[in-house]
Parts: sequence; C-alpha cells; structure tokens
Amino acid sequence: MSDQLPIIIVLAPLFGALIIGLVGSRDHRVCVPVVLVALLTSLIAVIGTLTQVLETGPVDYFVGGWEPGKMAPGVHGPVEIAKGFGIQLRVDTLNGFLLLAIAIVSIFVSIFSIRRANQEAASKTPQFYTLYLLLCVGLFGMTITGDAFNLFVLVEVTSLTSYALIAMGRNRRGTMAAFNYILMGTVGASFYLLGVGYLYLKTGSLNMEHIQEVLSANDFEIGRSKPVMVAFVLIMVGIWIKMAFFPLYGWLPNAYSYCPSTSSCLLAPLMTKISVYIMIRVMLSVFGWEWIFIEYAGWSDAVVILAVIAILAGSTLALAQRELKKMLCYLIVAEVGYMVGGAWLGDPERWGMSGAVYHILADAFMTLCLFLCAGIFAKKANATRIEDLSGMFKKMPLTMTGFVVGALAMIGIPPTCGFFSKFYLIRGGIEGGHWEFVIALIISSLVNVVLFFRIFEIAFFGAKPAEGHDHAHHHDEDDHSSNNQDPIDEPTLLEREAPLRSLIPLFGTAAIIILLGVYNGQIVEWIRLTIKP
Amino acid sequence: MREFLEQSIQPYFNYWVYVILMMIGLWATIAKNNLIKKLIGMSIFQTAIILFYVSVGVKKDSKIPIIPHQVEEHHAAEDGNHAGGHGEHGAKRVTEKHVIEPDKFANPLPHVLMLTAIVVGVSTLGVALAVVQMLFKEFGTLEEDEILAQIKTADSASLDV
Amino acid sequence: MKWIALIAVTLTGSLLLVGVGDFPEWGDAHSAANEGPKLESGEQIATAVSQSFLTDTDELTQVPNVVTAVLADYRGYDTMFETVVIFAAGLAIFAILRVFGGDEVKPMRAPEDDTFCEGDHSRIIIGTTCKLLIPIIQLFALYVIAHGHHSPGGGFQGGVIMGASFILLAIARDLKSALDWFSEKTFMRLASVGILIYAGFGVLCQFFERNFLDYGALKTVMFSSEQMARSYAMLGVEIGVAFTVTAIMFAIYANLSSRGELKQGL
Amino acid sequence: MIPIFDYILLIFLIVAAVISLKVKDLLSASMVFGIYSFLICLLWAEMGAVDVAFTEAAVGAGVSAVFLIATVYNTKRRSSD
Repeated sequence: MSDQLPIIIVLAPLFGALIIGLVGSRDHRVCVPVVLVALLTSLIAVIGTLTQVLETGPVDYFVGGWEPGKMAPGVHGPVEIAKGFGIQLRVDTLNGFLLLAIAIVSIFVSIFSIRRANQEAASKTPQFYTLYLLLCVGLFGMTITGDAFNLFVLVEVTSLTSYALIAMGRNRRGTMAAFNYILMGTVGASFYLLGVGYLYLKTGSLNMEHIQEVLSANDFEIGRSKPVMVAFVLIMVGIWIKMAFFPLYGWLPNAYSYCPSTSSCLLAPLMTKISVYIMIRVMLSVFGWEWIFIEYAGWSDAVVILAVIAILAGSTLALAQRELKKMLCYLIVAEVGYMVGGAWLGDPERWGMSGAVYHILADAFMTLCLFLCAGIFAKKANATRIEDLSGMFKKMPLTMTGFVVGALAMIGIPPTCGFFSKFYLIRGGIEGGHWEFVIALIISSLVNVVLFFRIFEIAFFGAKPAEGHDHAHHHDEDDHSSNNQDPIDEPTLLEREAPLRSLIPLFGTAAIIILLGVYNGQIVEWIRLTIKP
Repeated sequence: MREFLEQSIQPYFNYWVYVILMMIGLWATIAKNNLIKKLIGMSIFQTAIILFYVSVGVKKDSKIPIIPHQVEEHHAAEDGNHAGGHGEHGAKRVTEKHVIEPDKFANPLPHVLMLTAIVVGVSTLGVALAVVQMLFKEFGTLEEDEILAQIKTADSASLDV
Repeated sequence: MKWIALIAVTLTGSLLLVGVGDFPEWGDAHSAANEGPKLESGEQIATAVSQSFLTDTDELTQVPNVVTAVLADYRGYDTMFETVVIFAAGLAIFAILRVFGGDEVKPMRAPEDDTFCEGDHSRIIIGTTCKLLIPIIQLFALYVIAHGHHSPGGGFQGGVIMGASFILLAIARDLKSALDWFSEKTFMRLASVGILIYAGFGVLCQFFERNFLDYGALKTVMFSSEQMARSYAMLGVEIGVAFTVTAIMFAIYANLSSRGELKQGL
Repeated sequence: MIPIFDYILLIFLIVAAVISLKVKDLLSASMVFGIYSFLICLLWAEMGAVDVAFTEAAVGAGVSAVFLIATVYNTKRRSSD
C-alpha cells in the first residue's frame, strides 16, 4: 500500500470531485464533508510520502507500471520497457514540501469556505466545490509529475478551473479580467507546449530525466543546438506568463481582486507559487543547472534584472492602491520577482535557489494569511478599502492579530518565515554578486513596512468604525454585509469577531508562518538535498 | 534565390507555415478588438502548434500508425506437418515474434499528444465563449475598447461618490 | 495595443525562425524524434520512445492502432486528465453561464441582426432529414468508439460525434426536445460517471497490487491473457471517455445556445 | 520532398486564416474558421495522422464552429474589425 501513496495524493481529490458531481446537486450539504475527507486523505498520503522521501530518498512512481528496464510480459515472451515509455511521478524533497503546503492551504481554505461558498455561489455550490477539488487535483498533479507533457495537461486542468472560479464572481470587471486571463493563460500554456515540442524534436522523449540525459550527453552537444535554446526561451516565457512575472503580469491584479474571496484565497497563494516551482523544476530537472548557468551565463543576469524591475514595479504599484485586495495582488507581483530572481542568482551551490524554494513555501502561507484577513474584513465589516479598516484593532482584535502576523512576515520580521526567506535570498544575492537584487529586496521590504504600518496606524488609531456605513452603498457588490455595528447596544467581542470557521484557518496559517520560521534551518537543509548538484 | 528556395524553404515549408500561422494567431489574439475575433485568433494559434507537432512525426513514405495483426502465412506453410495443429489463430502466433520495422510507420507519439491538445483547445474555446456571453450580457457589446471605456467611466463614477 | 502586438509577434516569429534552421528535414525518418537523438559523430545516444511504441505495441497489448494503445495505456494518465479537462470545461461553463429561472434576462440580440431564420417552412425538411440521420450518426459514433483499436477513432472522436448528434437534434428541432432526451441532470451526472469509469479501471488495478492504470492486473477478472486484458481495459476506458465527452459537448452547446437558461436554443 | 498537395493546402490554410480574421461579419468568420479547420484536417490526414485528423474534423470543423455560431447568434453579428 505504501508504494501507492504518490498516486493517492492526486486521486483522492479527483474522486472527491466526481462524488460531488454525482450526488452534490441533490444535497448541497454533502459537499464540504467530501471535500474535507478527500483533502485530508491527500494530506495523509503527502505526509506518508514525505517521510519515505526523507528516509530513503526520492520516491518514483510509474503510472501503469511502465518502469524502464522492467520486463513486461509480451505475447512471445518478456519485453524490456524502454526509457520514457510511461509517465513517471516523482517526489523528492524539492516538491514534497510544496505538496504539503498545497494540502494544508487547500484544507484551510475549504474550512474557510463553509457557508461562505453557499452565499457566493448560491445554487452552484456543488459545481464550485467540484471545481475547487479539480483545481487541487491539478495543483498536486503539476507538482508531482515528472513528465513534460503531462505537466501541460495538468496546467490546463488548473487553468480551466481557475478561469471558472474567477468568472463565477458576479462582478463585471471580474468577468473581463477572467477573459484576459483566459487569453493570456492559453497563450502561456501554448508557449510551454511549443517549447516541449522543440525539446521533443531534439531528444525524442518527454520524460524530464530522460530529456536531461540526452541534452547533457557528450558535453551538451545536443543541448547547444538552436532548437533547444529556443525551447528554453519558449518554456520560460510560457511559465512567466502563468506566474505573472514582470512584463507579463497584466492579468493578475484584476483577476484575483475581483473574484469571490474563497476563490482568491485558494488561487492567490498557490497558482503563482506552483508556477515558480515549475520553473525551478524545469531549470533543474529538464535543462540542468550547468546548462543554464554555465552555457548561457548571460541570461541569468538579464533575468535577475527583470526580477529587480518586477520587485520595484510591484512594490510601487502596491503603494498606489487604495483597495486592500488589489494592494495584496501587486505585492504578489513583487514576490514573484523575489522568487524568480532568487532562482536565477546562480548555480544551486549558492543560497539563491534554496531561498527561492523556501520563499515559495513561506509566501504561500503569508499570502493565504493576508487574503483570509481581506476576505473576513470584506464580509464582516464590509471593508474593502484600506481606509475602511479604521478601528479594526478594537472591533476585530483576533482577526487583526492574524493580519499582523501575516504582515510582519511579509515585511520580514525575525520570528516569522518571511525574515528567513529574505535572509537566504539576500545571502544568495551577495554570493552571486547581484547587488541590484539585494538592494531591490531591501527597498521592497521598506515599502512593505510603509504599506503595512499605514494599515496598522489606520486600524489602531483610526476614526470610529461607524464610518464603515458610508461605504456600504457604493460597495453593493459585496452586499452580504452583516454590519451589526449598532452604537446603541454595544455587541460583544464574539459577535463582532469573525466566526470560528474563519478564525481556525487564520490562526492555523499564522502558526505555520511562525513554525516555518522557527524550523527554517532544517527545512532548507532538506530542500538543499535535492537542489545541490 | 532558387538555391535559397530549395535549401531553406522547401524542406521546411511546413515549419515556415506553422510560424506564419502562429504569428497571425498571436497578432489576432493581442491586437484584434472584437472578442470573438480574439478567440478565433487564439484557436489559430493553437492549431499552428498542432501543425508543428504533427510535422515532427512525419516519416517519408510511411503508413499510418496502425499495424495489422500478422497473419503469418509463411509460418503456416512451414508448419504444414503439424497437421490441423494451427487451425487456431493463437497456435500460429506462438512462433517467432514478428519483427516490425518502425521506420515504415508514422510516429504515433505526436498524434497522441495532439489529440490531447485539440481537446484542450476546444474546452478552452467553450469556456472563453461562455465568458464572452457573460460580457455581452453585462456590457452589451463585444468590442474590447467599448468595454474598457465602460469600466473606466464606472470606475471614475465610483471614485467621485 | 497594436504596437505591443507587433513587437510580440515579431519577437516570437524571429525566435521561432531561428529554431527552424536547425530542424531535421520534413519527413526525415532518422530524425531525433523519430529514431533517436544522435551526436554529430553519428553515435546514437538513445532510442526515441516512439520506436519502442511501434515495435512493442503488438507484443504488449495486441492492439493494432498504436495511437490508441499509447493514448489509453502507456500515457493513460495523460488521457485521464484530458477527460478531466473536458469535465472541468463543462462545469466551468455551467458555473459561469447557467442562470436559473431566467425570466429577468432581457433579450440581448439587436433587432437588425435577426437574419438567421428563414421561417418555419424549412423546418419540416430539416426535421425529417435529421430524424433519418441521427440514428445513423449515433450508430457510427458507437462504431468509432468500439473500433478504436483497429482503425482511427476512439473515445474522443466517438464521443464528439455522439454529442454532435444531440446537438443536431437541438438545432433541427429545438433545444427543449433534445433536453427531453438528454436532460441536464443526466448529462452532468454522465460526465462524472465517465471519469469514474476511467479512474475506476485504474483503481481496480491497484486492488490487484499493481500500479494505477496497469491494466495487465485485470487478467484474472477478464479471464484472458495479460495482453488481451490490456486491450479490453482500453476499450472500457475509451467508453468512459466517450461518456464524458458526449455529455460535456452537449452541455456546452446547450448552455451556449440558450445563454445558460436551457430554455430556447438557436 | 513535401508533396505538392501539401503546398496547396498550406497556402490555402494561410488564406483561410487571414480571411476568417479579416471578415467583418462574425457569422462568416466562424464559417471560414470551420473551413480552416477542415483544411487542416485534410492536411493531417495526408501526413498520416489519421487519428488527429478525425478528431479535428469532429472537434474543430464540427463542434467548435457550432459553439462559435451559437455565441454569435446570442450576441452580435457585426464586428468593427
């Protein structure tokens, strides 16, 4: 049984989705339990696989039993299975932690979505949850796969479900954003597909390991040919579109800020991060770091400069925003810059790549924390703009505590994981001699300080929360406001606070942010097991 | 000129056309104003990639990748002394493994991949068309600039309040 | 916008043309993808995986159509997710477009565009023709699904044709009579059932202590040799695919043609 | 050597693509897109990719053209470009 664990990670949410598809429309109440059971099964499978990985090294799983070198029974006797015959799944310390992060984030968001999804999706709740689980299937599958084309199929699974989750929000700007996202996403995926085609043309295989073997044979003789170079550029551009890297980020802010809060809580922490992971996976497992950082050393400088621009542009645009969610979206653009820059800082001996992978984990939880808070504020206090948050410390102290933890992590204050990831990235930048990257990181941290302390100030010292009423009518899109701030009979803390189903994921995330920070040394050490050449 | 044609264009004509189609598709996706035109451009872009893949898998003078079961007549003749022993299909096949020359058949792998890509393409088109209908319901137009203008006026109106 | 497009298109075009120069010639049977990657010294460092597909398929699965074998067996995991993509598309369109009730939606079409229908006279001819055609189309679809092992075809193609027959019914008569045959509840469930069949075959293999989708494990259930078990399981899987594709193609059409109201189609 | 039939098809393909993007009537554009799909399906059948050709004939020329027409019918037929 234990050797089947890798596939169970993907299959559990898939079966969950199918069960909801079959019986969900009859009774909406089955949705949440099915989602939770499916994701918990995945979580257990991930933990099981991860312990195997930490004990014995990378775990391979060959779907259909097409393990290269094995003898398969043929009509006239056994046949040896060639390399790359079937599809390979692979879990190592690089993606094992990411799988864990996906499982935890999706469980938290599904707890957060109880009741909320019913209000946001109304009679389409079962469809919402089916799409939700399919999105999880796609994310797990993308992370776990070791096959270049299978990756494309799973990218499409996640893309189609996320288009739907974004367009489901009854906001016309959200619909337009979804349309742009469809165009950009399809072009990105097509570029990736074309890049894989170029690789296939030169190597005759689709298995990542096998491709790398062929490319690196005889001192990168095939690797140096022009189609492989073009393939690399195409794949990178395709993934950059998907992850909203600097010049190609146009679709992201509107798409994430106008979609329903449950969808944005799932999409914002995971989609871009998994794309960054894919980029790192392609760099390490398909092309190999020697190919990138030695054969084409000039490229890494160019990409780091793009990353620097991304960080600066993201931070500056975040400063200009008045809506909380939009500000967070621009911060995502900046964070993507961190990770891409870190990954391109130089060969994996250095700390940049490890810092980038660690930052993927850290950023997933930081973003989740802040988006959960934004969702709670929007619903409970009808506060979507930053100035609406005034007096929030008094009104919702528990939620605000969670927000503070997330914000401190985003800024990079020591006990949180945000500090350590920045530390590793800066260390990598100094090692690689990319001072512009170091400076950009520090500037962006300062901008984050300004951004979040402005919010803290408004929330702590701001005027009376009664001002929230003014905005109630021109935010009619989020009209489910339960603004029970009656000045006559003061509501108790429990009435003012967000319900438990929102607070549990929030505090869980906050705890993980701190735990990740405390155990950063061990985690990075594990990550480096895979990354180090 | 003739040499250029013979050496650079002729053997690669498929690839040239795929690049041209791809550029047409990309151009339409970005620059066209009408949303449905954008989607048609997107589909052309995707088919261009499929054209590339299929061109990769072509082998000259090859058959389609369907390999009929080998009814081994020569074996039947050789094993004639096993009187009545090979009335069954299976009895004949116990003999030697039939050698297949893979160069005679087109490469099946790109075909499989492109089946997937076509299906993915139509799924995306369907979802995109649904979004287009939603947009038309909300904005009453299919022109991108008009939609953006409407959003802009709505935005500035909400800021003034 | 035009300028961005121009820059993007020129950059992409020139990038792609850079690659073209180094390609193997069209139809080269000895190219890397077809035979195996070679070094300049002529040494072949690996065999292209498609070669093994061609040589081993008859041995391993007894399926003449190599494409079907690769699609449903060797790369069956891909195909399962391809079906999931279709399923997700159907759900996505439902989630985006479907409106319940739908009385409050005003007619969207401008009157000057109303040049589609010629009137009701043509409906009789079309209706009669379709009545004759639809059973034949459906029969052909079943043939395509079932004969996918021996000739071009399979679950996707057959499923699309089957879905198209319902679409034809909806166009020729009206959406309502098509929905009477094939109601919304039915097709949304059928789509799940299709993938359930596919994944179920995979999980069944796991019960026999093999890997997911290792159809050879099913030989004890199917009372046949391992190769024929693969072949039969592929047929089962293709039927699952066909269910999903049929249902979703019709679902997409039904939603798109009626603006999500499922009341009146084209 | 690419067969001459291919050259003709490939050139027609480009023409069909351009026309379907140039035509101002969206219904015609959808139709021409169907023609484009059908041409490319012929091309693939010629290249030995019968399964792909079959799928493209069913999906590209058949169903996706119908989807496009359904949307055009439900929205607007004229386009400004």
